[in-house]
Amino acid sequence: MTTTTTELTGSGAAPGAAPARVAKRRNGGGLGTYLLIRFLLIIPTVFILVTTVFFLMRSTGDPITAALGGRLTGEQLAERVREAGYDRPLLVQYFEYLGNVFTGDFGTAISDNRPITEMLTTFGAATLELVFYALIVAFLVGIPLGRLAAYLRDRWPDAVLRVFAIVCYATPVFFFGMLLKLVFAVNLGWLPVAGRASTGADIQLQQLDGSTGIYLIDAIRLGDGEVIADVLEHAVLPAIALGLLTAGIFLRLVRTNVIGTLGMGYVEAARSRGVAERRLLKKHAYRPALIPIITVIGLQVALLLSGAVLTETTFEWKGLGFQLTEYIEARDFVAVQGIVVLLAVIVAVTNFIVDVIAALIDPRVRY
Amino acid sequence: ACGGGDDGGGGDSGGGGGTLTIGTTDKVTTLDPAGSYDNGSFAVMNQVFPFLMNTPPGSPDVEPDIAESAEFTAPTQYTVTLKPGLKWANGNDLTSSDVKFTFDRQVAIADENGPSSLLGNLDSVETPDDTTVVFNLKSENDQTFPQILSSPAGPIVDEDVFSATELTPDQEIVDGNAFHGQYVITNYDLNNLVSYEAYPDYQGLLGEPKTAQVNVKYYADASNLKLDIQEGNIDVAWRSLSATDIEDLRGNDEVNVVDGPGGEIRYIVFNFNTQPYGAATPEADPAKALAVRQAVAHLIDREELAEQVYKGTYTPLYSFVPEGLTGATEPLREKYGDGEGGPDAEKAAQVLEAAGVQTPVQLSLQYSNDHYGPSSGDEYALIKDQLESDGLFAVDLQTTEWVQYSEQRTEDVYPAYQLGWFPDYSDADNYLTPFFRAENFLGNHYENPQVDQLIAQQVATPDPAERTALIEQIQDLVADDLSTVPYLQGAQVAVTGADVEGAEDTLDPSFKFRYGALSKG
Amino acid sequence: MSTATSSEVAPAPAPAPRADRGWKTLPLVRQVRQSVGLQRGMLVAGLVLSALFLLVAIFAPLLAPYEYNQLRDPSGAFGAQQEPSSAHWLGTTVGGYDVLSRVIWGSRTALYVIVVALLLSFFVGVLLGLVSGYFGGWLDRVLVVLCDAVYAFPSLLLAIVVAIAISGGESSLWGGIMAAAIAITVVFIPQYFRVVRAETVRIKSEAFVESAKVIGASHRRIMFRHVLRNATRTLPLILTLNASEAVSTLAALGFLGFGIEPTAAAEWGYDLKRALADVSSGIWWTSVFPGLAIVLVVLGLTLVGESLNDLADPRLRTRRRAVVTPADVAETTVVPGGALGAGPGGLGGLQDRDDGRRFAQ
Amino acid sequence: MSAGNPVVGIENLSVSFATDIGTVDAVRDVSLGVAAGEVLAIVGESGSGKTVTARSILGLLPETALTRGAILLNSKDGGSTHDVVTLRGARLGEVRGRDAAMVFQEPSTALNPVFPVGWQIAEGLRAHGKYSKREAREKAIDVLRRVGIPDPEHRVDHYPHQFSGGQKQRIVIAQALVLDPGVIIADEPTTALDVTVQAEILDLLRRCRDEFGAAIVLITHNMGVVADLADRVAVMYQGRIVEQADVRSLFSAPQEPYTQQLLAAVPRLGRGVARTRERAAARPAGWQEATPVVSARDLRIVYPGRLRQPDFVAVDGVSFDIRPGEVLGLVGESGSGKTTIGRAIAGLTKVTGGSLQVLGTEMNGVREKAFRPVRERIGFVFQDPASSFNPLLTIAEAVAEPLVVHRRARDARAARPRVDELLEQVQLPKAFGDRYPHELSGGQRQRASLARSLALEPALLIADEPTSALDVSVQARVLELFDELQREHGFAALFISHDLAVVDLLADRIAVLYKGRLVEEGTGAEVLGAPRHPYTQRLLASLPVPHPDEQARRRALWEQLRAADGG
Ligand SMILES: Nc1ncnc2c1ncn2[C@@H]1O[C@H](COP(=O)(O)OP(=O)(O)OP(=O)(O)O)[C@@H](O)[C@H]1O
Ligand SMILES: Nc1ncnc2c1ncn2[C@@H]1O[C@H](COP(=O)(O)OP(=O)(O)OP(=O)(O)O)[C@@H](O)[C@H]1O
Ligand SMILES: [Mg+2]
Ligand SMILES: [Mg+2]
Repeated sequence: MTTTTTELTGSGAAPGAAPARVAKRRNGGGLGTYLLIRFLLIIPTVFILVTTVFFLMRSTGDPITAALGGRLTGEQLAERVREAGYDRPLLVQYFEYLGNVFTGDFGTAISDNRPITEMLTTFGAATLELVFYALIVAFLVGIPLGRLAAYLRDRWPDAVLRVFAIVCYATPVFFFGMLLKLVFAVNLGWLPVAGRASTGADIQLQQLDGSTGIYLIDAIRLGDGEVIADVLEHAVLPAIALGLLTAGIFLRLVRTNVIGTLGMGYVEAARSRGVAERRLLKKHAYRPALIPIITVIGLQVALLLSGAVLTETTFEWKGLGFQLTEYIEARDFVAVQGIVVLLAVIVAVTNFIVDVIAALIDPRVRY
Repeated sequence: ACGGGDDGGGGDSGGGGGTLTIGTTDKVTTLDPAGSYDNGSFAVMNQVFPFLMNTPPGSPDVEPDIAESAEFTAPTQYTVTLKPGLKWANGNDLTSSDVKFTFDRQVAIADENGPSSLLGNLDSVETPDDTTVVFNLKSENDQTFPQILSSPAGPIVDEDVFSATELTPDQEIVDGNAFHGQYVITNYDLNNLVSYEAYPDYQGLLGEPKTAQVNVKYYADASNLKLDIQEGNIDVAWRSLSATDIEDLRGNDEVNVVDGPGGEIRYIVFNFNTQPYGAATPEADPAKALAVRQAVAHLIDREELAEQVYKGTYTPLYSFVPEGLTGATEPLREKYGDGEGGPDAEKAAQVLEAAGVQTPVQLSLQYSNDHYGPSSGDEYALIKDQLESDGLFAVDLQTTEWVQYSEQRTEDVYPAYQLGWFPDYSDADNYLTPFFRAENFLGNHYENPQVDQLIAQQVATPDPAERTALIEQIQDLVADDLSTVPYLQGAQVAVTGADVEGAEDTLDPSFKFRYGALSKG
Repeated sequence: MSTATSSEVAPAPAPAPRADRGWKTLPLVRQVRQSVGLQRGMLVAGLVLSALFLLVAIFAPLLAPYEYNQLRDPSGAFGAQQEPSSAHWLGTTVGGYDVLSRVIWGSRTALYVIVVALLLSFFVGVLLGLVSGYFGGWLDRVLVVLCDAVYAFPSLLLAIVVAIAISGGESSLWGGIMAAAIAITVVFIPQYFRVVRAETVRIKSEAFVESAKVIGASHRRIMFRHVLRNATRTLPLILTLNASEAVSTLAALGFLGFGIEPTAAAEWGYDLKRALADVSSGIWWTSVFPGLAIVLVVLGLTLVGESLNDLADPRLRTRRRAVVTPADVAETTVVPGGALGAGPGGLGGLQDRDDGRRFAQ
Repeated sequence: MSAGNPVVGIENLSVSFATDIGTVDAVRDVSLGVAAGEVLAIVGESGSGKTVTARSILGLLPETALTRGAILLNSKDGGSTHDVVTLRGARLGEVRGRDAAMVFQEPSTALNPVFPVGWQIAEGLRAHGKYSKREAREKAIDVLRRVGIPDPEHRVDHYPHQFSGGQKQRIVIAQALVLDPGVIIADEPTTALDVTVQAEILDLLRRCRDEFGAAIVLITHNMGVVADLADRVAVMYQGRIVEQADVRSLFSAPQEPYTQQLLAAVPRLGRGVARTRERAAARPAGWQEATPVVSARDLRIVYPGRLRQPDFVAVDGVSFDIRPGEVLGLVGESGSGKTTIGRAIAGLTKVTGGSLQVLGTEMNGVREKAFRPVRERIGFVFQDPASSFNPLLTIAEAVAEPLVVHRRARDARAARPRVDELLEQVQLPKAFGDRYPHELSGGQRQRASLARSLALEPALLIADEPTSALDVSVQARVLELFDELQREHGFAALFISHDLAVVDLLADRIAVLYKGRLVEEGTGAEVLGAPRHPYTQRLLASLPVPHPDEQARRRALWEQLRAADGG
């Protein structure tokens, strides 16, 4: 929810951003070097985030008191805090945590004893599935409409589309989700209220050998048409809620960048040679706009995850974001910290991948 | 498992063939009894693990479950005899060795989320033979011990599946089929979906379950649970529906709302040192301090709190031991307010005036906004409003995150503050010992030697009638002192589809929701 | 009419940055005047919504029929979840408050949070960006990596973490506002940092900064007299966009339970969270109004911000069409989507051109 | 006027733009004709409407433009005539590129960075007919070869960034040529290029006409280019055509006062010789021995490479002196290191090797603190007058900055009398002090810039291409002013320019820089009259002079040189 608009500012600057990076890369030698350095940059990023999150979370006190404070007497509590090592100097704990994180151990939730890394596999798949659906919606809605808006620039359909885009990200996901549920699940009864599958389907999916956790894949492997339909039905509303949020941003992003490239000399040059307007839009302006679009879309991953937290909560989509709010509610700060750091790693890695894709698309870098 | 699609699409309302789907907002921490001490986990354990003692439907008191008999064979010796030939669902024998294993490991693991603290009075466990277990206790005649055997510390586990020294992962328990209860778990997806199947060899107190197959769906958001029960997607909705939802569902013909007494209570704690005129304040004066507490008790309108904030999902509480438990009385109803449960501003004013307290009394009142549900804010806004509306109090209402709250409340930071209590087992003692003995968990500097002595006495009184009398006397005494002012008692509410029966049988003061009691017509 | 009348007169003076042409050059007024057609429509719509928000926030005590934490009036308690009526135009909430009053008072809370968050992040971000961009070196590199890391982080999560860290204390009105504001600040600082730093780096290599250096001006003088004010020109638009973001972040925090308690202040996200359960029971008024309030405020502020962005960006700005008299219509050449960039000979004054460079390549 | 039928006929064209500040009339009542195979040059100062006229031929004006009049385009075969002003949509697309094609000023922006050049060339073909992929590719390769791209079979798949600036412009021209248009409109096709590259592009354009039979509309403000290529010239001023004539008569006998003025303002090689001699004569004895103001010995400036990239040596082993009161002109093509040297002297770029003495201070390893007092005695005039002023300060405040910084005045207000004096010296009205930079024209701004640099009475002035952003006529006046001020104040100066003629006009001595090395140094007469280094020779030969006959001779010489190079 929150990065929304600033990304947009970013998007204004985006067409500049990519070439600037390109320039840097070209100074920096080959693509290989660039990718290596870009990859190494993940480390400080993650390091900074781990550090920030650790100290912020621990500034409130130790997680045991947070989770169990109410139930135990002071002595019992102190005993447990001591056992878990939370009474040692913060720095000692920090370095220990750091060491653990770099060996892939993100800790274990206090409230239910689950290793955080295990959550990546159990809930990560659900989040991945949701994000995947949402991206489909976002791409299907945002990109064509963005192009349309750029094409019909400054006419009324453009204004309508832009207001639509803004409304998409001005509406809090939880509010929008609630309205969707009310209309489509309760009043019309077309779609299920929440969850990833109905009970029967859920049981079948779970008992499937070697289930991936991605229900759609599992359902297809199961080969039961009804289960597939059931899984898809459950995905519709969350995908729309999260997808439209992102679609609004994509729309705006595509519009801005395509208008930007439409004004570039090379489009003008192609126009001067009689290339038709439609083709200018579809090829000459769109392709170059794609590079900054992809770069900024990469930054949207962060936003998408923020949105996913709220969407998953609204629709009981049991993914990482859902789990995060659960742990927040339980004040299980070890788990919160673990998931947050996990998400940070995901974001850092995704951004890296997106940058690589952008670099590969950009011929200035590829050659 | 491809035979699915029994009643296809999205509306698989429990399915035919004796399947029941229950929705809940509870959360499971872990299946391992040593690692969890919460309602959600305990609810699962109640279906699938055997207990030595258990509460029969409709009563708060305990009886042998998989035991044939259980009794004090000496003041510090509690002997339980198991039924012969018990078997775990995986075929292992269920013997006294499992029982010893269970309690030894509870104590050994002492997990921070676990209930091992309940076993504080347990010294050692002996197994003279395969069916006999002897519990050696530290204090004599502990009348709560049978209750403890039915509490979260009590589920017996299979020593061949569980680890003696650490928590056993849920999946191992499920894979090991280490169950012996009305049900066994056939499919387990933590906090999402759990499927149960009746266990044919269960021979305990509860008998054969009425429904052979039960699925439990876990919800995080009560409104989703509500929508699903309303849409008929599930058969039973259990726990934590919001007050609004329940009220709405009451008006819905397609579902039944079933109420039962709840064990959860809410109360205001006074810190005897820092409350107005408290012992550590400059103008310390025990009489005035008592007058302030009494004025609060006079002014609180429990009816309004229960109705406006909780829409009847909580009920007014006029005692320290909630209604439904053996020995519960309502001393506060007569002693304070209009004598019929309502508030009385007049009396409050008189009390204060008689003690020479200047009004309005400045009272700092603290509550936690994140521990007792989202309605705490409304609850305390209303209490503040009630205390202030006659000009007797000026309340400085503050809220704190639970982490700090739980630290600061025992550090004498809060003169008066909110707390809630959910019992470990359904015995009146669980509402007395933790609160009113000299060294209590409230840490509010309340001390009444007589009360202290009486509490100690009732625990060790084997005769039920005698004990009940003592408990009543304690309540009366505390009602005079007002160490705390209890005001609400949670109700258990289950919502069932119109064709589901049996919910009322299990909504009893044992606070154990047993799926086996439910059936679908 | 300034087409070169003599070769020594500037081709098309852009409006002066200072108000030497009176009110017409005041920031927003200037943009409204600059805009045309639908772009102006959107800007004005955004301004109206934002102004409405501001007015409601400022005059909340006068507008709201009750206090935000009022549960009863002389005629008795309001009661919870009462339907809209003449006494409570928008009904009452689950906690028994008047919805209209809470919506109105909520604007004030939102405004407080916006103001505090923006002030904090503005000063910290701008200062850091300026120093970092100007001096470069290892500090700059560290700050850039730091800010990039924070920037790439899901901002809501960060806000949650910060809120957890801060709200450990009591959540009085200001405690709550500060918690939300600081949480938002932490998310915003990198944004200001990035923008100001990028601008500073760009301006640092501009000839006028070099000329100040050649003259021998001290770093401080260059930074504050020459770089700072030029580097902060795009900030108004970021400010508006961030303001809207602050509102949604505040709402999201409130929704997730890091809000301000109802007795301390009215907060839309909190009210919405509390109202979620109502919706399924047919009680729509408790959620729809705070929800709408959020949507409208964010919409208004975003419209303003985006319009400012478009106006500052020569590629995106709509220009007035040639004045067409009916007789001329047949002769008008319209190239769909065609646009002459504001090249050296184009109309853009210095100011527009600079922006153009920033947003273009 | 040549005999062929006109391929373009512009009749009473007027164009106006709607802008924030009202309607701007860019072109007023222009009538022009271009005959087949003819090169028509449109000249005029900046903003006179050249580009707008050219663009309107292709209907490439933005929506804010209102066009009146008629523009008749004849197809090359003479088969059809269209009035571009009334054409819309697809019909307009048909005409564009086929009847008239455009070559843009900036080759780097006219090429799409993400498509191979061959594809971009083929796009034009695709818009005007059916071609298979192979056919289009063959045609692209063919046209690339014809515009002189080596190894076109291979290069056709390359992306724009893989070509040099000159090659890019060739590709842009190829894009126009492949459609075989009746007329090519070239809007300042060489302004972004070095003189030596410019000569080659002009040569290519000539071949366009000769080999492809295209008429050319050439827009430029370089009179040398006009003399080199044009058959006929139209002079624009304030949106109108003030004079039209064939190239010889225009240069030999301009009719309109404006044209005369314009031609007079063009700097010509060799004019400075007399002046230099005169100045040299006026110098006191012993001047030769005076300590140089600037003295460079084996100066080496390296830009550190980033990320394992090799360092870039921008200036390599350069030695020169500037004596008091002397003007040293520094020329060289783009990227040769001129600016770098100027900046090093002003302490803006670090010296990495050798020695550079500036007013007695060694710049190699100098500390900013130690150098600050020296700054007082150095003035600097930047290339772009638009960006060298803080847009938020008034001219007076900006000019007062050096005075305030060096505590000659408490603040800008207190410095005002001195500022007014300075403005007067550069012939600006005092009232201009209260204006903001953007409210001044380029020439005025550059004057103000001079005023600022002179505020502290410097002993050394560094001028980095101070006139390259200005129109010829404006440039002439600024140069004149510079000369006057230099005489008056007697400062030593480093005058950087890429225009030999300009340097010749002002400098006592000229230094030629080539790829970071000083290849030649001497008086104007020595360097321009008898260049010794082949690069200087080539540079001189590629410089078009504003005289058609003279230029024809020089072109012959250049072609010789080039042939020799090639062989
Ligand atoms: N898109 C536009 N909107 C408004 N005015 C414009 C636009 N394009 C050009 N003009 C104005 O029209 C006039 C003529 O501009 P034009 O670009 O034709 O000049 P030019 O002769 O090509 O100058 P230069 O030598 O600088 O390229 C100028 O005053 C310019 O400001
Ligand atoms: N900051 C820098 N970092 C790296 N390389 C640089 C930097 N500045 C200039 N260069 C390189 O140094 C070389 C000389 O640049 P310089 O600006 O001195 O050339 P110039 O002769 O002034 O050219 P022009 O006529 O285009 O102004 C160029 O190749 C340029 O790319
Ligand atoms: Mg031009
Ligand atoms: Mg230069």
